[in-house]
Amino acid sequence: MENPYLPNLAKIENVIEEVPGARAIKTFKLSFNDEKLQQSFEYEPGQCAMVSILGLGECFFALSSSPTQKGFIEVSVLKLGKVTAALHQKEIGEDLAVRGPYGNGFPVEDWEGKKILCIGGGIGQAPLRSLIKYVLDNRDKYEKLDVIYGARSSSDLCYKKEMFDMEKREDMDVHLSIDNAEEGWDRFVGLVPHNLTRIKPSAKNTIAITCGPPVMIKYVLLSLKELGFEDSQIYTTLEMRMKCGIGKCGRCNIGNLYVCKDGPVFSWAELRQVKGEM
Amino acid sequence: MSEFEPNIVAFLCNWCSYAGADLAGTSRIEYPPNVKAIRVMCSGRINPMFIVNALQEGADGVLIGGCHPGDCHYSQGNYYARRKFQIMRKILEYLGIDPARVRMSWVSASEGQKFADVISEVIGDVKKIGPAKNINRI
Amino acid sequence: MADLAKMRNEIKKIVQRDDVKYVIGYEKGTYGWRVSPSFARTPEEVDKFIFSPLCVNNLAVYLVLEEKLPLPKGVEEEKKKIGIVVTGCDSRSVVQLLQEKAISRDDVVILGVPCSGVVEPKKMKEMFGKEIGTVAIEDKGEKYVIVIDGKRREVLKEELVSENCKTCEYQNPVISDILIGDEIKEKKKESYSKVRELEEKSTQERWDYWKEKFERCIRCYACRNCCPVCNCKECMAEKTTPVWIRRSVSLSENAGFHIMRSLHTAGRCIGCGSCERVCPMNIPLSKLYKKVEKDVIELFDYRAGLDEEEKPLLSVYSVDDSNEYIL
Amino acid sequence: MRKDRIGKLVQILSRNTLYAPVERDGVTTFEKVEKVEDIKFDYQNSDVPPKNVLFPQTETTFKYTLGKDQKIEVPKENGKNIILGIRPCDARSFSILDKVFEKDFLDIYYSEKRENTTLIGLSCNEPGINCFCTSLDGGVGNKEGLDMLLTALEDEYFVEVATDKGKAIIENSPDLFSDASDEHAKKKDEINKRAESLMKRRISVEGIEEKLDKIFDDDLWNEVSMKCIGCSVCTYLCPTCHCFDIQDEATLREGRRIRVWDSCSNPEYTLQASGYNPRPARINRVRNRIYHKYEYYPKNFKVIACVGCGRCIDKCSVNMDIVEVLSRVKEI
Repeated sequence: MENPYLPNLAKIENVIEEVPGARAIKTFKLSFNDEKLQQSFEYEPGQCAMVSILGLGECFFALSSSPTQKGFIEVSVLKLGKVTAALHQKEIGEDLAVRGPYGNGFPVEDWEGKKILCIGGGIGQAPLRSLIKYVLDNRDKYEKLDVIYGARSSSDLCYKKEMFDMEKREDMDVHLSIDNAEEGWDRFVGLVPHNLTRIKPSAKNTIAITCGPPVMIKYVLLSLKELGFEDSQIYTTLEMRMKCGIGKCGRCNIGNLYVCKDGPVFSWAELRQVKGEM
Repeated sequence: MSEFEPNIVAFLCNWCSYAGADLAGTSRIEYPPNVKAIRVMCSGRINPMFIVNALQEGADGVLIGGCHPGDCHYSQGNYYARRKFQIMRKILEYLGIDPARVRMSWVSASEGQKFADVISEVIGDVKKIGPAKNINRI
Repeated sequence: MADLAKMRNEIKKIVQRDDVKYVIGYEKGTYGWRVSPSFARTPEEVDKFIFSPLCVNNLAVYLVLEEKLPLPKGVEEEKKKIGIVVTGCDSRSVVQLLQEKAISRDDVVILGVPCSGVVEPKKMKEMFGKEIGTVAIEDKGEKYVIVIDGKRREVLKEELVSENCKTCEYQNPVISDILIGDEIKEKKKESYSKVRELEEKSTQERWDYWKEKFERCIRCYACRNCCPVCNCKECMAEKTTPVWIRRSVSLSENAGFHIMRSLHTAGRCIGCGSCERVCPMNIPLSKLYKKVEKDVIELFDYRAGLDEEEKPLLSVYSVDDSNEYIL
Repeated sequence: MRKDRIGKLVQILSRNTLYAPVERDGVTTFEKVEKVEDIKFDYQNSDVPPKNVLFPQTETTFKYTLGKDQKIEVPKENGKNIILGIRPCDARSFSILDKVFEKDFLDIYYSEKRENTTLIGLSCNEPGINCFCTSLDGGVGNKEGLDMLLTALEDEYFVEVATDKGKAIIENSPDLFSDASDEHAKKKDEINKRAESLMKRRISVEGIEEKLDKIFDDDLWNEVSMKCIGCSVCTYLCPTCHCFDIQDEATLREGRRIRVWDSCSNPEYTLQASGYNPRPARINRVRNRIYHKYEYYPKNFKVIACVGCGRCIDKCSVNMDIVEVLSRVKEI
């Protein structure tokens, strides 16, 4: 019988320092020590995994790599609590314990033939990165791809190099922003919702996916509504304090939905129905 | 059967008792090696939970070392420590944890010999009552 | 005991004041002998208020329980007083809170009621646990007259009254804005007989006694949450960096928790006995806290919750403190 | 079965790990027993529900060694358990818990124990004053979740077998049991009926889910949560509360990952590392407890997560009364 609580050891293959400073972000590239498991580990964009340091504790992270990339998984970690701080101390070659994948992931198949609009802020870009990579690897199945992404400052931008590379691509549009003006920044300055209203993407045949801090999501929603998006066209991926990751331990509920199992991806139409605290 | 060798954790204040322990070492005064010294800035800094945690983690005895009354580097830290210690000692005794396991001592920087004597006395007392098992973590 | 009509009148006057948010008192509970804390914002709600020996909750806890959530921009905090009904021991809790600056004197209106002892719910449950009907109780000195659904019974006070009340030295509120009812003249003396009984046993016997109790603890933290002086925003028992008490429920951690709590309430616990009363596992916590109280008196001649100007026990010292047992 | 044979039955059953109600210092809990003398049969209901047998308060999920070669090891548990004297409401709680522990991901720690445990119930002849199981599809002689049910008659126990596991017990010691007559069955029905008539508390749960759906933002929740002191008594002692926390406890060399009961009345329960708490105040937490039982759970599993054992009412020191709260919900 499979034990859903039992993690598997995975080696850190690479660590990329995305953001320095107090709210540092690092991306860990992991591969399971058990090769068979690594090959059979399948997931969808937007799904999550429980990553733990034995002796310290577990954390629930969105997988920021795309399932189209084989042989490894990636998680981006914002240094915040006890476990994430310890994770940031870990180096290449050390073992972590991973279990998953958990959650529902984005309904990428339902979205085929549609335009995709990703709106991310800060570390919220992690699950969107997975989606963007997936869409790029299946480019012919989707229409236009827009990525709106912002952070506090240019040094807080996650996946900087990747994003700058993507800006040059022809098959997608990337709109970066930072909150306050900086020398050498010639892109948009302002909050993500403002960037969104400036760009005015069309709501027609479009799915908007947003992830970021709660305040940002709140105003992005308002802007999307103004642009004519229906509730069912808007998706978000949420986070909560989590422990089990499989809908048993109870804490991550929003109403009757468990973020870890029924989410983390919800359409706004779903969320509006629910009676519960977010 | 070999004789029981107790584990003693000693929280020593930086300015007096730790220096006293140092002096005992540099003066080559012999004292039992069962002591694990932890240096703290002042005996007043010792949270009573340090002692509980030490006992939980397998210490058979705990020693708190501070400056003599009136000599505290921070002028009053050891007085506060004394109050806390007196209450703690009484509570532990009442709960059935032998008071010989938690001791306090004033050792100045010049009292290398006293430090060695205190350690010997604490260890001797703990040896008499045997290993601490009451609140050990499993 | 105070006259109920008079008491309600006084409270009504307070509730109607512009600077008072609500008054905390007691109302009849939802079944049998149970009494519930009650919050009155209007004079009509005051009519629900009761006062009887069944009113056991230490209401002072509610002064520090309300969450201070961040307010939306532009909204100012409603700075209004809270009225509270207190008996002798509860009033000492209030003094203790004032002393520690957990609340300020301007925040509260204190309605003192002299108290000749409250009924121990656990004893009540044993005796009348099967009665769901309305229970009225009256203190007649030596006896309680209990009327359940019209049926009248008399019980010796000795059999029902809370253990801590039997030796309560402060039956009259030590602080109050309005005193309702007559002061009680009779003086009782705390003898700590139960504590002494246990003290006289051997170390091993004492450990065996507490071991059995602590093993049972389920760490629901009811003892902590019902306690007015346990008002830390973040309890050390739940801190994760560092972990002082592990989350697992075992003898070691349970004992650690109770040792910690008894130390943290040393010189602050006023002996209302709430913690023991709310414990679902019947751990005799008063026996522990009374011991600490006794030690603090013996060592430092210090009594908690009597003078709001006094400095807390562990934030002062005397050069003449005992050197006993220090090498 | 004659009452005087219970000792023999206990003797036979205790070849497995036998749990039965034991009273100490006025607190009744389910504990491992070997002798019939230790068992308290005339109890109203245990103070701690027997859920801790299948879902212990602290449970090691796995152990590990730290350092260079990290190794993970799962403790094995294969013993057969028997719970004797469990009340029908508590037994019913297991059939409710089954749903959450089995849905989507099978929780092997719970389900293995569930599989290996035989539940022998004991009908309630004297319900407590706060019992309301009859309002929630339960009853003093309800067999849901049980393998076998005993009902105390005057000198005998009336034995009903509900599952194969229960049957096995009879087959293992046939000489202890004899066939019951219609007279016995009639007596048993009478006793049950009498007990149910003694139950004074009642709520009508019909339409409660829809009602709760509408009044999430009602002022009622502010009002009822004022007196909550936020302890975990109601949730820890609830037979259907299943929330837990997962923690690592380790030294530098080795450690274990445990799961331990947690409670939604605890502010840390939902506190995120960023400092944000979706349920920051008592109103949110009190409401969540009631909603989880009466709205979320029915939505997810088609059953109310409450068996009406009355423990949360009995044990609450501030008289937070779920029956009262729900009847006020109905009135709105």
